[in-house]
Amino acid sequence: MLCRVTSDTGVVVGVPRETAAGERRVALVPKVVERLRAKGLAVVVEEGAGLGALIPDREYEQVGATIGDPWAADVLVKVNPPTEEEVGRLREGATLIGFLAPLTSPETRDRLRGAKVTGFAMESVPRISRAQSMDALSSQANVAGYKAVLLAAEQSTRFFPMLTTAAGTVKPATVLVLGVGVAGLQALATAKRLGARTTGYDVRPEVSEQVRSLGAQWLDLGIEAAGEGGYARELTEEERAQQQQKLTEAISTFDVVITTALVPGRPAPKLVVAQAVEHMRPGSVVVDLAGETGGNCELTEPGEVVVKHDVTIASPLNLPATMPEHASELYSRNVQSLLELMLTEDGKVEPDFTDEVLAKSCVTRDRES
Amino acid sequence: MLCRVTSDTGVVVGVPRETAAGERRVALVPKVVERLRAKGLAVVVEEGAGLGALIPDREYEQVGATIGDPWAADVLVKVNPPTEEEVGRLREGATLIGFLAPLTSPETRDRLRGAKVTGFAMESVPRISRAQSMDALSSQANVAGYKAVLLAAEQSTRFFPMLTTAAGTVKPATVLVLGVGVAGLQALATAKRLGARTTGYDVRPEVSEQVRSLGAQWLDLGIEAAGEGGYARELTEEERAQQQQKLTEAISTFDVVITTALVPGRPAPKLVVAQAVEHMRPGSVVVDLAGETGGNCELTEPGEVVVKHDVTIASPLNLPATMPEHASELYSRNVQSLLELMLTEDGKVEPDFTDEVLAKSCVTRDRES
Amino acid sequence: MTDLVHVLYIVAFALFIYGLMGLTGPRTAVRGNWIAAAGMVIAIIATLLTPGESNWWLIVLGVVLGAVVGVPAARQVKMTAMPQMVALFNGVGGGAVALIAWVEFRDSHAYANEPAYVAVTSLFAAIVGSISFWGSLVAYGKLQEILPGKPISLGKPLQQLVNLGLLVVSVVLAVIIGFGVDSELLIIGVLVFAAVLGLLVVLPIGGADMPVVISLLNAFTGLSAAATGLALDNTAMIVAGMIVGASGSILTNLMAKAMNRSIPAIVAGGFGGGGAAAAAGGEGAEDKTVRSTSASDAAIQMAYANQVVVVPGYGMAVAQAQHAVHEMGKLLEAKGVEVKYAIHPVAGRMPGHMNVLLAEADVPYDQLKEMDDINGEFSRTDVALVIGANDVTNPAARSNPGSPIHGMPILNVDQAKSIIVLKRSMNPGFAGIENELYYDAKTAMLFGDAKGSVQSITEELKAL
Amino acid sequence: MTDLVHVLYIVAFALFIYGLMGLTGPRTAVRGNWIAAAGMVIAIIATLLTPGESNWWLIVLGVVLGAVVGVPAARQVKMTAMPQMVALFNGVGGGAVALIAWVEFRDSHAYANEPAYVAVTSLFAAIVGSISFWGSLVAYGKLQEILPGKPISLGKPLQQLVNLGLLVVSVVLAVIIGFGVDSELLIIGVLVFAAVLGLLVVLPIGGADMPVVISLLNAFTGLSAAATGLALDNTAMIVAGMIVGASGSILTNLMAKAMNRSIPAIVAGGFGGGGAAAAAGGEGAEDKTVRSTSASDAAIQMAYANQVVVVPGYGMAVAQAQHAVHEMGKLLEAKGVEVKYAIHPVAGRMPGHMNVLLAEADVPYDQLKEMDDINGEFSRTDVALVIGANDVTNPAARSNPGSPIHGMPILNVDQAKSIIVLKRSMNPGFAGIENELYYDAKTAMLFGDAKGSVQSITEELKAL
Amino acid sequence: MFLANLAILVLAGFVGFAVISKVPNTLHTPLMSGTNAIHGIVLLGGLVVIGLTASGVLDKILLVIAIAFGTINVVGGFLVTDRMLGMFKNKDKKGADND
Amino acid sequence: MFLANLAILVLAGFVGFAVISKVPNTLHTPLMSGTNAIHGIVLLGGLVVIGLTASGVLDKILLVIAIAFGTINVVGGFLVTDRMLGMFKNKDKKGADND
Ligand SMILES: NC(=O)c1ccc[n+]([C@@H]2O[C@H](COP(=O)([O-])OP(=O)(O)OC[C@H]3O[C@@H](n4cnc5c(N)ncnc54)[C@H](OP(=O)(O)O)[C@@H]3O)[C@@H](O)[C@H]2O)c1
Ligand SMILES: NC(=O)c1ccc[n+]([C@@H]2O[C@H](COP(=O)([O-])OP(=O)(O)OC[C@H]3O[C@@H](n4cnc5c(N)ncnc54)[C@H](OP(=O)(O)O)[C@@H]3O)[C@@H](O)[C@H]2O)c1
Ligand SMILES: NC(=O)c1ccc[n+]([C@@H]2O[C@H](COP(=O)([O-])OP(=O)(O)OC[C@H]3O[C@@H](n4cnc5c(N)ncnc54)[C@H](O)[C@@H]3O)[C@@H](O)[C@H]2O)c1
Ligand SMILES: NC(=O)c1ccc[n+]([C@@H]2O[C@H](COP(=O)([O-])OP(=O)(O)OC[C@H]3O[C@@H](n4cnc5c(N)ncnc54)[C@H](O)[C@@H]3O)[C@@H](O)[C@H]2O)c1
Repeated sequence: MLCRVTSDTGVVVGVPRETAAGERRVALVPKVVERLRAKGLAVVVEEGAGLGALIPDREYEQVGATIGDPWAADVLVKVNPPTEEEVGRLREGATLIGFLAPLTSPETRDRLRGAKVTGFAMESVPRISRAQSMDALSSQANVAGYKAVLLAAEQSTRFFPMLTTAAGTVKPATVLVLGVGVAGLQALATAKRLGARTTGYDVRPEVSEQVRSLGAQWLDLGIEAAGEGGYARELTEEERAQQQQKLTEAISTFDVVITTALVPGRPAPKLVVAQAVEHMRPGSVVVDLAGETGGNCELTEPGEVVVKHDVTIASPLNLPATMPEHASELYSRNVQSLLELMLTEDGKVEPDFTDEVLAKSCVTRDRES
Repeated sequence: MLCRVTSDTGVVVGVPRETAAGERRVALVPKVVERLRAKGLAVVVEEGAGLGALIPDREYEQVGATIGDPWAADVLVKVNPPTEEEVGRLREGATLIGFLAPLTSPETRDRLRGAKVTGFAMESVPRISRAQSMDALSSQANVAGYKAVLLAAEQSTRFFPMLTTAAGTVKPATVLVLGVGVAGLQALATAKRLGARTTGYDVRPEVSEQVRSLGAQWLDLGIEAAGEGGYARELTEEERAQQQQKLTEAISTFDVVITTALVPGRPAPKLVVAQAVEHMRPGSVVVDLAGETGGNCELTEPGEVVVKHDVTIASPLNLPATMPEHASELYSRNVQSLLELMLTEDGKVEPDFTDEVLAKSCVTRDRES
Repeated sequence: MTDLVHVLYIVAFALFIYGLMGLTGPRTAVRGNWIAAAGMVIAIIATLLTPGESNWWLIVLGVVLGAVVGVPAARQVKMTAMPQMVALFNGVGGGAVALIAWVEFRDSHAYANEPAYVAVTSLFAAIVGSISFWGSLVAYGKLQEILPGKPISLGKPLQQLVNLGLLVVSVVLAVIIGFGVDSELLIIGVLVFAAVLGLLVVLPIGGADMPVVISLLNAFTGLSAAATGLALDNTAMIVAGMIVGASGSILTNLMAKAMNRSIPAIVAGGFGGGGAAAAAGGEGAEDKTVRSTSASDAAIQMAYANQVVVVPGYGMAVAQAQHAVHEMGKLLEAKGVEVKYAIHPVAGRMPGHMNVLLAEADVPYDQLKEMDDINGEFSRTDVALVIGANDVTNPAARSNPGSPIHGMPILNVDQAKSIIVLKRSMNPGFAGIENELYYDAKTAMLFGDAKGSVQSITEELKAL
Repeated sequence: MTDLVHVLYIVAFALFIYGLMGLTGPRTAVRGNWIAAAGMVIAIIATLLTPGESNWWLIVLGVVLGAVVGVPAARQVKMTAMPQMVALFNGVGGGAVALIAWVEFRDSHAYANEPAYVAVTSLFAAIVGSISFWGSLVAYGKLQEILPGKPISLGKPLQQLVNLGLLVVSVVLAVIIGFGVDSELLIIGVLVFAAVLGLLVVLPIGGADMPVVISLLNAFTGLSAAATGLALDNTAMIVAGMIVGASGSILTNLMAKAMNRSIPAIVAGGFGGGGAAAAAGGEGAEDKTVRSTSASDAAIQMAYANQVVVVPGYGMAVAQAQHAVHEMGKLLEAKGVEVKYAIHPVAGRMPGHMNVLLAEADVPYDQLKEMDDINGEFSRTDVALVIGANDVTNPAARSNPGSPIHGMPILNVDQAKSIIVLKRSMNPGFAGIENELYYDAKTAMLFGDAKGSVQSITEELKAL
Repeated sequence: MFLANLAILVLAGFVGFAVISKVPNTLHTPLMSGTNAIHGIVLLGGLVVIGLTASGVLDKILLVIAIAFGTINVVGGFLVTDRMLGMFKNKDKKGADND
Repeated sequence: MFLANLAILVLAGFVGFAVISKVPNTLHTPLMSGTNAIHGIVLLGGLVVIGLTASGVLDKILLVIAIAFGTINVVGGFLVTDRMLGMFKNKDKKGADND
């Protein structure tokens, strides 16, 4: 069955099976394949590409995709950055869409440039209202925020909700979310749903209203650091020291701390120092979503669940992959929107680089010098 | 440090470290120890007894317990039934309080009788309003119901709540709870909190109002089987067939099925047959809380998480142990209430067996013939 | 009457109306009252300016007498005795009308040279004024506890027959006068029969219904004043009297509605007796009567309380009333009432049942009180609002060793100053046993689905 | 006037008042109107019964003429042309008053043998009637687009000086008449100067303010009718005229307030011009005026709608209004209105923000509609209620390629038949851009915190 | 007489004031139209004057016009108001079963 | 005269009706007390009759009593109402910040 597929009508889109460890997502789900087919695109899906998300191959076939070798396609859509070997399998002049980690792993970009592949990085889609449907960072962060709370509740030795029972009253857990971007907001919302008392903290001042709009409290430490494009900037040395000290005091009163603070292209700020963990009640939980860039907690061991000072510290690396079906679904819709932006009326892939969204998200161009 | 401790003032209560696999609970938490101390009892806690629940020994010492050998105490409080070896370590004439599995493992009772130990089984406390504070089945089932939902959400490849996002709308998960006792009610409540659409089913007709009182729907299959003491009776062969068939139809429309159906002293009723699992959408989840007595689902492998027909089937065996701090806290309050019922004014343990609660929960008496 | 007097009268009644408009809102009420009083001063001055006015000393005598009695009475009366004071003041107003009518009869020699309408209005004033006077006196006596608070009645059908008879006799006597028979006995007869009627109508009415009755008599006095105004061709009296008559009637209706009474039922007598006795007596659970109440009454009780403790139970869950309950709670807090929620450990049907619901409705965590924390507070709680809870409030658990729930710790709701229970019927709860609490004299039942009841209370609260 | 006529007049005005009370509530309005009409019939019959009434043929002629013109006009006018019709009817009423005053002047030979008040009231009627007549005609002309809708003015200070001058001249002429000078030229002068005043006052007023002006002229006509009634000693006219005068003044005030205008500013002219064009024209967001509304109005609009679509946004979250919104929704449904919630994919500040809140408030899942499902429905939606949403409703995303949000799919709220927007101010949302929707002629803004606004609407709905 | 009328005038003013204290916006226009119809009462003025005092031809012409004007005001006013209120007619049923 | 007075009576009735259309329960008692004070207007009747027509001794006695009664009604009524309304004087503040 592994054979090259071309479409008489035009562009072929390839969907490989993700090879990164622990990855269960797939770049296109059958629903989206169906829509692309309706636009006249051919779709080739690697055998077992959907298995991690419990999507059997037959579902792809039912919507008109071919099971075969995706690497020869005109447009390859992926979730994770391609390995060196995978880049080698790409056709020259092909287009690659996926998370390409342009800021943290420049070598991927260099390899793609070498292979003469046009690469669009999902993380570089600008955070503007119009581009929200292509914003995979948001859609995946949303999954991560939700899952982080489930993980915290799972790890906690305590209940989240308040329960008045015949065997005594259980106080509601207090949850602190540090860094309230998309993931942080969803974490606050989910923790509140589960009955916890929630508090949010961020350095961008406009976030306080958003935190309150979810029924959470705002932890005000008096440090403001709004950066560009809706992101935060890195703190100065002095600000950092001040922040750590004030946070250490605050953290000791919480049962659960969920950290999501990121600064684009920089190591994650250290918000929870070792001493803060020490002061927490035994049995408390820290979930650190910033593990990939070093973690927001000093004691974090990225990818591990460790117990230190009787506090459980979990740093899951790829939470969206733990909810593969919906994470893939949302991701493929993002990809679909971006792909549709590149399509011409007659179904060719010809990105208009005067469009801010395409210009910003494109990291390599095959016709580049 | 391991030495026998007696109390000048009276009774000594011993708290051993639980030895069952995966058990993280402890029979008394420091808060309750403090209260027992205030009543003039001495408490001996085995070294590391609280470690599973992330309760360090120093916390016990702070409230006046001695770290030492609990097995020589007058009253031994445990969570799980004692092993043969443990029964051997008990003092003759001692009192043992804990889950003793009187209906499912009669050999424990025989051993206790042999050792001339008075045993009180927590599962035999009658389900009457007055005894609710000693009702450990309820308090632990409550934990199990809550945790079952977290587990289901964790295992699900999908979101529980509805989310309308730029990348598409996610429908709320539909959750069906089969067998709505204490655990089932808490499962319904927790799933609803997480945003799922919930439905409950039971054979006791009075449950329908309770299900609705949690904002859930009632699945009416027209089979009634109320038994004694608020429990259900076993179904007849014919009823069972009818139930399975109707349930198979209903189940296919749900994303998550949580089963908690038990009949005291009987194997768990099989509610979810293999065919029902097959008809579920790929990626769906079954959480079977009846694993200990064989499971409510035909494909359950007790204690395991398996994927069959692209459906994840989880059958955790001891969910309360996964939330050890609060589960222990609630359990120790139950134990405390029962213990206090046995105490005389001057602090001796002299159970009044005319009291319905003590009479029913006592499984062996040292003075028995 | 000169033009000046006339114009002053117009000014006076304009002030009455303006003042009355003010009296309908709490913010403007105080000022409104004084504006109306200013109108009254102008009206009196205008009258004294009437050309030909004489007998100044007698006028001074009367006014001084009235002031000497009225001012200290109004100043010193205790707040709790206000209602009977109003009854008394209303009564003397009616008395004045009756006396004036009597004098007019004498002066005009049975309306010999007057147009028909003077006779009609004047005799109407005599009858109504006399009823008001004596009826108000009885109301005063009952509220002041000079007369027994309990209904005094001849038995319903007989009573009504007698009343009707008295009314007919006095009207007939008046008609005879109208036909020109000039005998002082006749007018005295009119006054006396009306007086007896006033006495007999009010005597059978229980203390709880008194405010409605006073308001009704008030409206009557207003009408009699208007009638006197017609007889004397006095615009100020016509307008003032009529305004009081009309607004008084509506007010009576509103009051009756707020108390869940119908005016005919009250006047027919004996109805309000039970409630009155229970409210006054204070014990008497022995004969096991249950007092039921209305949403508006519950609303008022809570709005003017210092602390309200809400006791939710399984019924709140069944009714899914949690959102409504929280809305009500917020409203009470906005009115300055302290609101707490007492969560019994086994309320509902699963551990934490109430927590789930109240959290869903976003009730603040600090307001949820555990049993041990709240039980000490019931004795200083003005209103305990029990919403679909039953077993967890049953005092038998404390006091009746034979009860199946004896020994179970309960919420000491029965120690609150007053208790309002929301449930659908007198059916028992989970444990299947009766709840003595419902027969407590301090307890009022508001029957109906908990959600509906709470919503009605909320609406009433908003209207306050 | 006989007693019968007098009594009938009393009945007539009682019916007017009763009818008018009915007109203040949607449920009783239709009946109220016909009750008032019945009063009018009685008043007319009573007048014809006046002894000595003659000239029957002329009366018939006048009435037939009036009916022939009035009935078809009222029957056939388009719904959209109603306001100018009312202006016209009001105008002819004023005209009638002016003409009667003129005839009275002639008949009485400049009030030779009449008491002073007859002269004063009659001349007052002449001036006010003439102003009303000509002012109303201009209002009619503008609304009917016979005259240009835009303000026609001499420039503010000059205009006001001229108007004042005209008023002074006509009053001075009237005073001269009052001093007994009997010259027909004088009364004609009074009428003409008042007429010019009426023209000049209304000409500079823009179309959007017209309803307020018509209401003001309506109140004037009422006063002039009352004055005529005083002059002719006709109770029915006094009462009816005065009621219209008083209620009309308040109504004018209420209308001005609802449109965010002050009456002096309107009469001073030129102010409302911009809005007029916008409202009348239908496009013209160029000059950008905003219409604000009240909770009661929003409530009525929704209560009588078939379908209401609620569009929540970040503002609902900030206000934590979700529970209030659901309560309102349930109330509307209870009134038979179909209620849907349109959830835009990026409403709020996180994916699923609205879902979290509405789920918390227990809004049924079926009522939550995705953008693609609901967008087709807006065109058959009577009211789109936008609660703190902004960017996600901005039509610029569809129509303005230069907009930073161009190309973003939005909720097509602007296709609804009418739109009510709840927000605190005219501040922009997340994207920081203006929203044309707010300047749409179909859009009304209800300013204030979303929770408070929704709660007020809910209360108004309950009162309906 | 005048003073009694003055009293009536003042009272009528209060009635107008008290009745229209708080009216929903939607009813402003019909209410305006309804009050407009009521001041069609000026028709009575025309009837009285033409019936009792009018003499000259000009007087009569003026009065016929006045009566015509008054009639237009009355009949047009009530009819237009009724049409405006049409929106409340059928919807009433819908609301009825909820109170 | 009587008919003018009748007109006045009817109008006054409407005023009373329109003013007290919807009053909060809490104000029922003070409002009752306030209207009670207003019908103290009967004092005027006493004044008029004693000043203009009264003749005999019994008449005078009766009228002095009537005037005294009327005065009690007036002054007592207004004073008691004012005291009752005392509760709104301070409570207003509490409520004020919530509307
Ligand atoms: N919490 C637990 O874990 C648990 C578990 C199992 C059993 N229980 C038992 O359940 C009981 C709980 O006590 P409780 O006071 O909460 O409840 P309860 O004693 O069962 O009483 C509930 C009351 O609510 C009323 N009600 C039901 N539906 C209503 C509605 N729609 N609107 C208004 N009222 C309604 C019922 O009276 P009407 O029918 O007259 O309306 C009933 O009397 C205890 O006996 C406890 O032992 C508790
Ligand atoms: N959903 C997401 O994932 C996400 C994430 C990030 C950004 N965004 C962006 O956020 C925007 C969402 O659109 P939206 O329409 O929901 O919100 P929006 O455009 O931000 O507008 C919200 C409006 O609510 C009003 N408001 C705020 N507080 C209020 C209160 N207490 N009461 C009443 N009104 C209040 C504000 O006006 P006043 O100040 O005048 O009251 C404001 O105009 C989009 O531009 C979207 O791109 C969305
Ligand atoms: N306009 C749109 O359509 C759109 C779409 C999605 C997101 N956004 C915006 O983009 C922004 C970034 O969202 P994100 O989730 O990708 O952010 P992120 O993942 O980059 O960072 C997470 C959060 O950490 C915070 N943070 C960084 N340093 C910190 C420190 N030292 N201490 C505390 N907090 C710190 C940031 O402020 C941010 O809120 C948000 O404001 C979001 O609203 C906009
Ligand atoms: N009065 C009290 O104080 C008190 C306290 C706790 C529990 N209870 C009552 O005890 C009862 C039992 O609770 P539990 O949680 O221990 O029950 P359980 O764990 O024994 O069983 C769980 C549920 O499974 C159901 N079930 C059994 N067979 C079934 C079948 N074939 N199909 C479907 N459902 C089936 C049972 O009806 C029960 O609801 C409940 O009614 C509870 O209300 C009472």
